[in-house]
Amino acid sequence: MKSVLPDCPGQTVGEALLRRGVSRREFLQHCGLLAALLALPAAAAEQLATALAKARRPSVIWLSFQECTGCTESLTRSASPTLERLIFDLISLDYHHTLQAASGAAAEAAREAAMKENAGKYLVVVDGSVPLGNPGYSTIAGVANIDVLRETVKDAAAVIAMGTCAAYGGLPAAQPNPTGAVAISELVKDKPVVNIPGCPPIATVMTAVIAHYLAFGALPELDGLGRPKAFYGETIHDRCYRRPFYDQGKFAETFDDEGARRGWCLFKLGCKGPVTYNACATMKWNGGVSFPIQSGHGCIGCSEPGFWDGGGFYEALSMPARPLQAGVAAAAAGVAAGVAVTFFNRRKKAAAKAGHETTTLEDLEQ
Amino acid sequence: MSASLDKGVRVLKEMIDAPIASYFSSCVHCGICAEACLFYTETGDPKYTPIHKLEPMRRIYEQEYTLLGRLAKRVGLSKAVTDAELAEWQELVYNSCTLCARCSAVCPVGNDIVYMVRKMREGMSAAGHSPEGIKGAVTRTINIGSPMGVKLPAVKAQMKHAEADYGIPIPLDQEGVEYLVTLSSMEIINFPEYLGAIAKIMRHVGKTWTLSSEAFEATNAGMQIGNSDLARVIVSRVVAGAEKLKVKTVISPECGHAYTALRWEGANLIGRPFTFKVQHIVEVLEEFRAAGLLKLEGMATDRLTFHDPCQLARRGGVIQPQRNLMKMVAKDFVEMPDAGFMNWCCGGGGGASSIEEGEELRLEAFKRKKRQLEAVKPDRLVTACANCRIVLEEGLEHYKMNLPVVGLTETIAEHIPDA
Amino acid sequence: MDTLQFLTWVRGTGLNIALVIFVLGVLWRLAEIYGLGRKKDLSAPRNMPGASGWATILRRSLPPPGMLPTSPVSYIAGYVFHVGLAVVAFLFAPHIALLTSIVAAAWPGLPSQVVDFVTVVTMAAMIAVLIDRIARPVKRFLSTFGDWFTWTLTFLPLLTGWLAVHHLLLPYTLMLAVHILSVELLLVFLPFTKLFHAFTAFGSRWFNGAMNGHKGVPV
Amino acid sequence: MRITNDQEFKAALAALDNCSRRQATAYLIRQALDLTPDTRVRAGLDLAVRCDANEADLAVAASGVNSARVATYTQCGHDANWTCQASHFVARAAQECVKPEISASGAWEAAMQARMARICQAIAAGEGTSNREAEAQYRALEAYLNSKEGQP
Repeated sequence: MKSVLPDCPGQTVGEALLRRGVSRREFLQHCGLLAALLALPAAAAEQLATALAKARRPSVIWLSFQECTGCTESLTRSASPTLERLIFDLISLDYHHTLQAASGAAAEAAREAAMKENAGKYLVVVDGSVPLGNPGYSTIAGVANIDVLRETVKDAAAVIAMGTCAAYGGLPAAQPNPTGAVAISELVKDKPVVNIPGCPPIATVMTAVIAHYLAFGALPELDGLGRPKAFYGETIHDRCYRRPFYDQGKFAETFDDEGARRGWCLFKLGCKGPVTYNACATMKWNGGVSFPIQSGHGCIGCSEPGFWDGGGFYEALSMPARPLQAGVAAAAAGVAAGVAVTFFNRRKKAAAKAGHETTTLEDLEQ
Repeated sequence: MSASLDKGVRVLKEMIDAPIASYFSSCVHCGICAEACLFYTETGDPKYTPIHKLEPMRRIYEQEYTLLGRLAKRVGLSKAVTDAELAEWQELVYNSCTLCARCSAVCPVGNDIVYMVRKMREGMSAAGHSPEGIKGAVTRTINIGSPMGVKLPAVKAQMKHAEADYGIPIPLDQEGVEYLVTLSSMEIINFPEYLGAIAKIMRHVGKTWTLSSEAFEATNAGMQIGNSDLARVIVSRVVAGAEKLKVKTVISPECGHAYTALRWEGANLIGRPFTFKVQHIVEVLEEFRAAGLLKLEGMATDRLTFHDPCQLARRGGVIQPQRNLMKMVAKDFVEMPDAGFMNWCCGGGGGASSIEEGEELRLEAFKRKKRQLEAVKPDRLVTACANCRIVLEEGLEHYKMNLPVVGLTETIAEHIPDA
Repeated sequence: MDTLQFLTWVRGTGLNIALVIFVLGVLWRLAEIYGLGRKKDLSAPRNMPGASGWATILRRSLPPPGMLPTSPVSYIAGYVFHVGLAVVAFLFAPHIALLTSIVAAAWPGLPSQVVDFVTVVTMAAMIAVLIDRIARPVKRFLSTFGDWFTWTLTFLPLLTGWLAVHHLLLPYTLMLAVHILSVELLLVFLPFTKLFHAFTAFGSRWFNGAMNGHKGVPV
Repeated sequence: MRITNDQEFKAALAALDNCSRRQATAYLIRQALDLTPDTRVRAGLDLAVRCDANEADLAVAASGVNSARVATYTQCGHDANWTCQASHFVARAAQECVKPEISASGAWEAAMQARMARICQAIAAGEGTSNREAEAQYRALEAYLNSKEGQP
């Protein structure tokens, strides 16, 4: 495996962890968990720990474009010091305009400095989509998002598109997409881009991707939509604890009926679990406490491309969008056409009858 | 397009109605009708599949009365029906169809295929594509009064003969009697004993009856060839005769298609309901039996079976009466497999027996009847249709089966005590 | 167009188009057929119990005496796939949910495993009738492009639905979209192919039953 | 003995034993042999007049006569040829004579079929319906009975 580790001076991850009082035993446990999440073989945990301990803290530049900061919230609002929190602390977050203390020219100077020092080695994390309609729709320090992106990505090692907006355009790109928002992957073609969709995405996924990158010097295996397969390989529906109810045909019909209280399948209430590829059902949220379906609401499919335009959140997947209106119109037109065709056919038949020449014996011999 | 083809196509357009449109739209090409058709089952040739016999008519339906058919015709995807095609279909529509209606009885989507064949024949005959044999029968019926060229003197001779045979006078042209007895030419020519049997039975039950010098012939070759204009001329003679003599009931003879022509098509051909009742002789005998008027003596001890004429049973609704009558005279009455509603045709109905070139096929198809008979091994075969009777006899002779065939009416008459 | 957009299209615009063509086509075809009318029968009717159009609609659902052994595949596989199609189409919970939204009536479904089993059996029966169509001289003789085409139209929704449920061949989202699209194709072509027998078979049976019932023959 | 009507004719036939009745009937039918060219019918009647005819011979003859009978049916819808039809009725009459047992009614039946054959000839010729065959049959039966009386 070709190493793309940043060869910068400074602490290794292992040293940083020790200094923060994380024991080697705890660290190994975390690595085992990470390996499991990344669907690596058991032996890889040890390898991961060794590699990770030696890895140098990478410089990370976090760019926020058309976004709501929900992705950052997702990362920072962990209730207890979780692994992702620890790892997050252990990267060198050199630029993040929500979290960093510096502001104004100083902030931009920090970004430029990090890029210069770690040219070719730093990671760029992006949340939010980029507007192509008018550069003025979204700017940072007077510079259009697209320009900031191009400049920052130029010397980066890889780009992580955090959240559905960065990965697929998300809410800003929903119809009619007034700002002309596009996904990062449409703008960055010469660097590896990892999509971690979700609104917000699961924080652990990002830390796992970074850990993988640090330990093995390469990005984890991605699917056709640029998502790490280890987390986006199966649908919510496949892993949902309510799946047996679906198989038995037991559905909640409303949010307060007996079925809802008994925790039956939410398919009929619009759950998009069957078409949503994400790890919510297994990893859950808030330290594994719960996830939307467990709390009684169907999945809205937030990590799928175009989810916002994918039909009502409360319409079952098998539901047509607006069949009745069209059906009634067609029925009316059909009745009218039917009357017309009946008239036409009958006239034709009557004409044949009127033209009837009585058959005589001679006619038989024709 | 020749004038005759044009005429035929126009007639077919006139014939196509809601049932036919529904039938063509319902066919799923399952081929089950073939399994019901003795011309297919005995030859194994798929061209005898009943629904296939209607292919030209189906195309005309689609091209004239459906949206997609009209479009397909316009862009040349659907070819117009040609004279050559109708000529090719003549064999399928006439020689290999006896209008037995087994196909109509089995079609899973409910298509009344025989109804369509009957209508198809309207177009075929108008286009000049009908067999010489039936054409001759129609011509003779229109010109002479009988498909077999029987004239009144021949009938009178037979009457006289029967009077001598049975010693019972046979009334002619008597007004106001209850029954007008009609005959088929077949009975006048081949089975004069029918007339004597009727005379014997009528005297036994004490009913008044008559023959008519104008309406002695009940058959209707016009219906067999499938031409309503000609069939109307023929059936009108019976109607006129019956109304002139003011009879209550016209008795259709032991003939299958004559019953269909009088009982079911007649009123529709002349365009008004009849003022008299039409009954097949078997129905009349059943009424006599049910009323206790038939006091028969002796029972046949040999093994008898009954061949149901298609037009009487499956197409006429007379199924149980003949069985009740058989049980009056037969100690050992056995039913052939599929007897009654699903009985197999003798192979010569619907005008097929008058098509000379169809004889080979007819004898091939007779194998079905042969198997049916071999399954029960009767000593005598009873039926109630003169045409069935001859076709059966010819088939039996061809396959060297020694089995006498008799009519039901004369069998009943034989058991009537001499007065 | 990504798969969710595709799915959205087939569920929305696509379904609307298909339904409009279906409803329009069915009404048009029904008018085209039954608008032709028929003549009144002037002959005196013979009344016989069980001889009527309605009786024939029911009676023709069973093979007439002696017919089952003549075409066992047509009959047995025919029953299996017709009943199977009805079960899969109308008793699978997601389908019920869809229909409920259209006809505003709900009914209980069958467990997914049962529907899954029925689907497999139905597909097997359809393959059996296809083989029968190829192997039997009469069926092969009668078969036109329409017969192969409509078989495919009917088989695809079963196959794609089953593959989607089992996450085979294509990602679920795409397969679900393909499944819905296949049903839409079925709807679009139904009024204009022999599949229209789903509607006219009842009319045909009624006509046959009524016309023969007039003669006192319970066909 | 003199026969003047059908009652006497029937009674005379009924009075005979099986062999004589067969013989007598065959003689009666032979009166109409001019109406058929069919050798099978002729052969059947030739056998029937012999009292020593055994059942096997009769069965062979019956098969031939039956073929002749069926072959001369006028088929439905075909133009009637009354001359051919006459031969049909002769065959039908002959059929009664080659049965193993001939009943009185069977003999009467055969005689009637032969008369029918003569009627067909009359129809074909466009003559009236007067039936000469009955008288001919009375004379033939008288002759047969007289010849029998002459024998010991």
